[in-house]
Amino acid sequence: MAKLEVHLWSGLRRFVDGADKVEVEASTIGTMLDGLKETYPGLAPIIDAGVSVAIDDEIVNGSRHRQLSSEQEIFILQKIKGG
Amino acid sequence: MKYHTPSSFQEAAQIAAEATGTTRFLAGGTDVLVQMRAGIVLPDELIDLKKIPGVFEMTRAADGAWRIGAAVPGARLGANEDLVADWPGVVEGMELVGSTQVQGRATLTGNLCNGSPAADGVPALVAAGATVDITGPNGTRTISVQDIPAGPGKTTLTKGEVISAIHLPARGENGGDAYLRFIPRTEMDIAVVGCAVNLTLDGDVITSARVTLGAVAPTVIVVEEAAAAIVGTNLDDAALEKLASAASTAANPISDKRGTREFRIEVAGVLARRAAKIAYARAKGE
Amino acid sequence: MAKDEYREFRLVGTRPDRPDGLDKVTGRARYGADMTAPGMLWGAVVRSPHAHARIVKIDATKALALDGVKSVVTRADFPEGLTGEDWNLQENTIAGEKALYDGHAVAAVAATTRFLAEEAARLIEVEYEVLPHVIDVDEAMKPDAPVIRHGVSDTTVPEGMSPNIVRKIEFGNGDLGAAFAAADLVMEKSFKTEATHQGYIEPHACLGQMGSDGKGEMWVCTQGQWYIRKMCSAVLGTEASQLRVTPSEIGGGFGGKTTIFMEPLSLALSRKAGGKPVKIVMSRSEVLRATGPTASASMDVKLGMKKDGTLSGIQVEFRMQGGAFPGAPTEFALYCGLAPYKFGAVEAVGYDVIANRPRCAAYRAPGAPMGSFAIESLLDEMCLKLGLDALDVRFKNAVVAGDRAAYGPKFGSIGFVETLEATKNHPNLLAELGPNQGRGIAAGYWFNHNGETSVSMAISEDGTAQVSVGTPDIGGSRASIALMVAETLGIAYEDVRVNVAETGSLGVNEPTHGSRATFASGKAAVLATEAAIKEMCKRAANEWGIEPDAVEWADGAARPAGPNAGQFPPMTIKEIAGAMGSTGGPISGHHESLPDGVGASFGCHVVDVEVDPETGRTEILRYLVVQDAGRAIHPSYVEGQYQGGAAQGIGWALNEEYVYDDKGRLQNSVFLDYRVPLASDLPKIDTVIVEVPNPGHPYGVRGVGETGITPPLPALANAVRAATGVRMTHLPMSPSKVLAALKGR
Amino acid sequence: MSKIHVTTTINGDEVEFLADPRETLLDCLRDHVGLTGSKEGCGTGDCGACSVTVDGTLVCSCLVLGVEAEGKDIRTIEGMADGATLHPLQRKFIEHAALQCGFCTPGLLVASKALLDKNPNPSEEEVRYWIAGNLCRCTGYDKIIRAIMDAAAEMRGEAA
Repeated sequence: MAKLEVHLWSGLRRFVDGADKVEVEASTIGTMLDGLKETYPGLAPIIDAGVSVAIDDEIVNGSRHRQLSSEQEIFILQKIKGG
Repeated sequence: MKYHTPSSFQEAAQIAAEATGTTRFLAGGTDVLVQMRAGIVLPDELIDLKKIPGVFEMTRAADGAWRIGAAVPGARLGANEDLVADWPGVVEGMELVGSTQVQGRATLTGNLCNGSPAADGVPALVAAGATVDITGPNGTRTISVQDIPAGPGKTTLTKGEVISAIHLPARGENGGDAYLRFIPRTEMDIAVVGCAVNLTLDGDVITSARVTLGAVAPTVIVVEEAAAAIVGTNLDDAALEKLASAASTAANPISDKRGTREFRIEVAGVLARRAAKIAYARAKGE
Repeated sequence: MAKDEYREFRLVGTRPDRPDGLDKVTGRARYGADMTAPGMLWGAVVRSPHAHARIVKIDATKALALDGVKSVVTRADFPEGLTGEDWNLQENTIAGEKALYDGHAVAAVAATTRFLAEEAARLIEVEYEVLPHVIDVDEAMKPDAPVIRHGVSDTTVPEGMSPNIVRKIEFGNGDLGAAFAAADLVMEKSFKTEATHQGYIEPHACLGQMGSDGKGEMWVCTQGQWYIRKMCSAVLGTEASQLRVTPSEIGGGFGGKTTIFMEPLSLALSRKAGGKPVKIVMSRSEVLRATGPTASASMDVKLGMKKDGTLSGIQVEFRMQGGAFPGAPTEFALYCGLAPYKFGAVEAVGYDVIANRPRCAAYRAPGAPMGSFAIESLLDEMCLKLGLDALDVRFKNAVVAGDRAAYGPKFGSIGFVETLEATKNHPNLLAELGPNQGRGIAAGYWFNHNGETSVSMAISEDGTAQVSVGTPDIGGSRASIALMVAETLGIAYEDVRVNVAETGSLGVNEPTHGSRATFASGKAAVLATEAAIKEMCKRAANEWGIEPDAVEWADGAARPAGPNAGQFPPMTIKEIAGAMGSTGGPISGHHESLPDGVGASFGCHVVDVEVDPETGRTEILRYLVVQDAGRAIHPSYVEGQYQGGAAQGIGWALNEEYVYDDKGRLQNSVFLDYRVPLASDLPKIDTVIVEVPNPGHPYGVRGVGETGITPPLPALANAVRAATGVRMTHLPMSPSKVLAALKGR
Repeated sequence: MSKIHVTTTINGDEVEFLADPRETLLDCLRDHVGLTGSKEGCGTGDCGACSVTVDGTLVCSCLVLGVEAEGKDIRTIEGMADGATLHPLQRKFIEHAALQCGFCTPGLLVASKALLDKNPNPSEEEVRYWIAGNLCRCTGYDKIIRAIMDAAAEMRGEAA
């Protein structure tokens, strides 16, 4: 487990007491998302509806088991697909 | 639906006159089949005119007048060099209808009978002073093309009547015609505005003219004031301005998915000016 | 994945004939409507003529009385209790309590002939109570607007807003006030784009069969057979594995064939007709009224710029309606529109709004063209105001690897600056312009996507290879995948056959969407091939009696390596394959993953136009597309994507739009009046393929399909501005609008 | 609805079928004769995917009734190659990557063959206007035009 800093798009900030980033203890994308939902129940419907996660310079979809470390920059984004 | 292939216009008219349900005549089919496919028109009787002798014929009489059979497709008008030389505006109007594929089937008669205010084939026919032969259950008659359209999708033809041929007058010396339309793309669209000009010259001076507009009123319109604006002139800038202004003034269009009323009024004048220049150059043999 | 940029390739980058070319030039290739089955029925759909209406009663008595009519379905034939996206799909497939848009399906019928089915559809009587409707996005957001449905909004929407606002997106960074204060010029403008349709030439078509046991088969034109399977099963309440979906060849999709429309209806009709297969082929009018389209947008942009062209801050609010269901791609419009530049401070707000229109589907870089139109247009206007060169300003502010995107994360390897360089050096920029002519430049961006991917490959007894992919070939992906597999194996391109598999033969694959086929299926195919190569090396090692690690693969053969190098002659793939029956059985490779390493793609377009000052008509004189492909596996099909994207963008910019009457009925549901570009409308489309290899792909591939539709909208608007002096802020720039602007009306 | 017996020649072979008089030639080709190479993209003569020739004239088969085929000579995409030998246009379409999805391809090939039969040396503009009624949504037409021009040059015996 590592202490991760997760950046949120600003529309989500009102679910996390106005913070633009939150800390969560987790080791993977999945546990990070679960941790966010547990700590901030307001985020649950948004996360459940589907989000993409940016890890440093890569946008990742799915991949709950991907390992995360505290050196990485983590962003939650609206789910990305395409035409 | 019953499919008929009469061998004469009298027989065709008879079938139509006796029909109790929806009747359609079939020549090129490029309007009728579209309506059938869309379920807009579901004919009970479909009368194919193409088995009637002579419907594909196109002839110029000794006096220079033309007779164009009811089923002659647009592509064949353009392929007839004599017709193109005499009535280039009429031909270019018809050739603007649809694609190459549609040109293989679509006819001037059909374009006229479809009753569209935007029909590209019609303004130049009216400007040329064309007439049509009509066969009905009570015999035949000949009337001006101008008197056929009665409003969007409507004609003055009565039950059982069918057009058998179109006549164009002899071109004569020092005459020229032209048709221009405005569409957003380069092809395939319905005219937003159409304008035909037919004129004759004595030297550089215009001695007679007819100016018609399509898609700016429920039917094609003949703009007398526009013709008057250029008769007696050598199509100088002042005459062209008067012509454009008269055309715009005469236009009384609606706004729809293809263009606004303001746009159509404005462009009616622009096209009148441009078409007149082409017709003038043609009359001079340029 | 390690990769050498300077590697030379034997096949990658060449332009061989596509494997499916012969079938497609001889009429043999079978598309959605080309399949028939014994005992087949034809289906027809009854559609609402109203934009918004309560369905009071549906009476099919007269239809069912016709000889040859076998089944009729309404919403009552579908399970209740669905929620979320499953409910949205079901409701869009067939209306429940209300018809939500002109063209919304309300019933369907199956009969022995197409004419009979159509006649029966006309005889199904539907009683409607017409309700007030709303079409325009800004109208739909007003507090007193007719409400499409209550309870759709998610928790991001503040209380007190119209129930038609279903999602709010907000992001940003920096001090905008300070940024604007520091700017030498701050401008703001509002922009609008109308809804457009993907406009694939092949209408939706399917042949579905389902028995009372819930087992079914479907033949369908789709970008994603597993999506069809999952969505149909959800809507019908059946089990996904019991439905086998075979994708036909596909006549274009552009995102519009990533979801379901009438497919569940064919299965429901079949199930009710005793399991007889039911074919449904949409008319063009049905396609335009009830499938696709894209969202329409209303956008405000405020931008700050310094005298030297440095951007200091940007504030944007985008409002987009995506039809009667949530899903307007507002966030992508914001992300992609803002992606190309370092803006300084950013404040971005977006709304996803519902209205009485068909449900929007993905359309090539969903959202990105609208966002770019607004932002790149204002950027251009400010360059003019400050007397700056549009390309120089783009260079100055262009993002490079390591820069932070406006929406948060940093960019990895990207090739935007290289793309701008290639643009600057192109001869089209030197072409002289005459009166009424103007040049427009704009950039664009798309993320690209990975997606669930499962690929199998197998070595045949003769040493050739077959590859099964789950992504339908919509524009040459069989060729690009065959090239990569053949390159990897060291065999001839012609010796690889790529098959697009049905749902029964692979794990789940996402559709061919997000520009992912050559990236994701290609990467998985290469990894699957590497697995097969490993096995072939093992077979050779066993034969030679050495360790498998001591064998390497090169030029289509296993070779002893390291201390064993030269000890045995190379064993070719033909030899290994020919013996595989006696050396351990079949040799195959498999790979499934959500491939990582997606590489984004930037593009820059330059267009020259001439505008007729008397009619407002815009003619395109020349067109240039420059875009980063990472690496072009088959350059012809990369160019094809660039040109196709540009053509669609040109249509969007100049003539394409959904036109509604005051009753909310679509007025232009045929190609006569939905005006896609014609061959005679366009010039040659020049292309430059920039190659900044994507380190996340074994051959450096970036998706190329979508970026190309993004720059044309602003590029055309900027060109019209240059030609006329008039800034068009509302697309399409139809002659009526341009002439009115020229006349100052 | 009584059907009408139609005898016609398709790609050189005599063919008979029973047509509902409401059926288009395209319907009959696809549903009765099993020639599904001609496509329906619009049903209104606006897209050209159903292009065939009737007695040598290029038409949209969706705008011709099946019963009108009686006694005619119909040519479709399926008859374009000479046995195993592709027509130069077919070959050039593949070579120039002039197709992406391939749905408009049969119609474009039939239409461009009709042009080259009539005019072996068309200008680019003539080609563009001739095929203006053949919609392609994938390619932007660029490679299609190049393929047609190249095929025409080859057929004239000019080096590409």
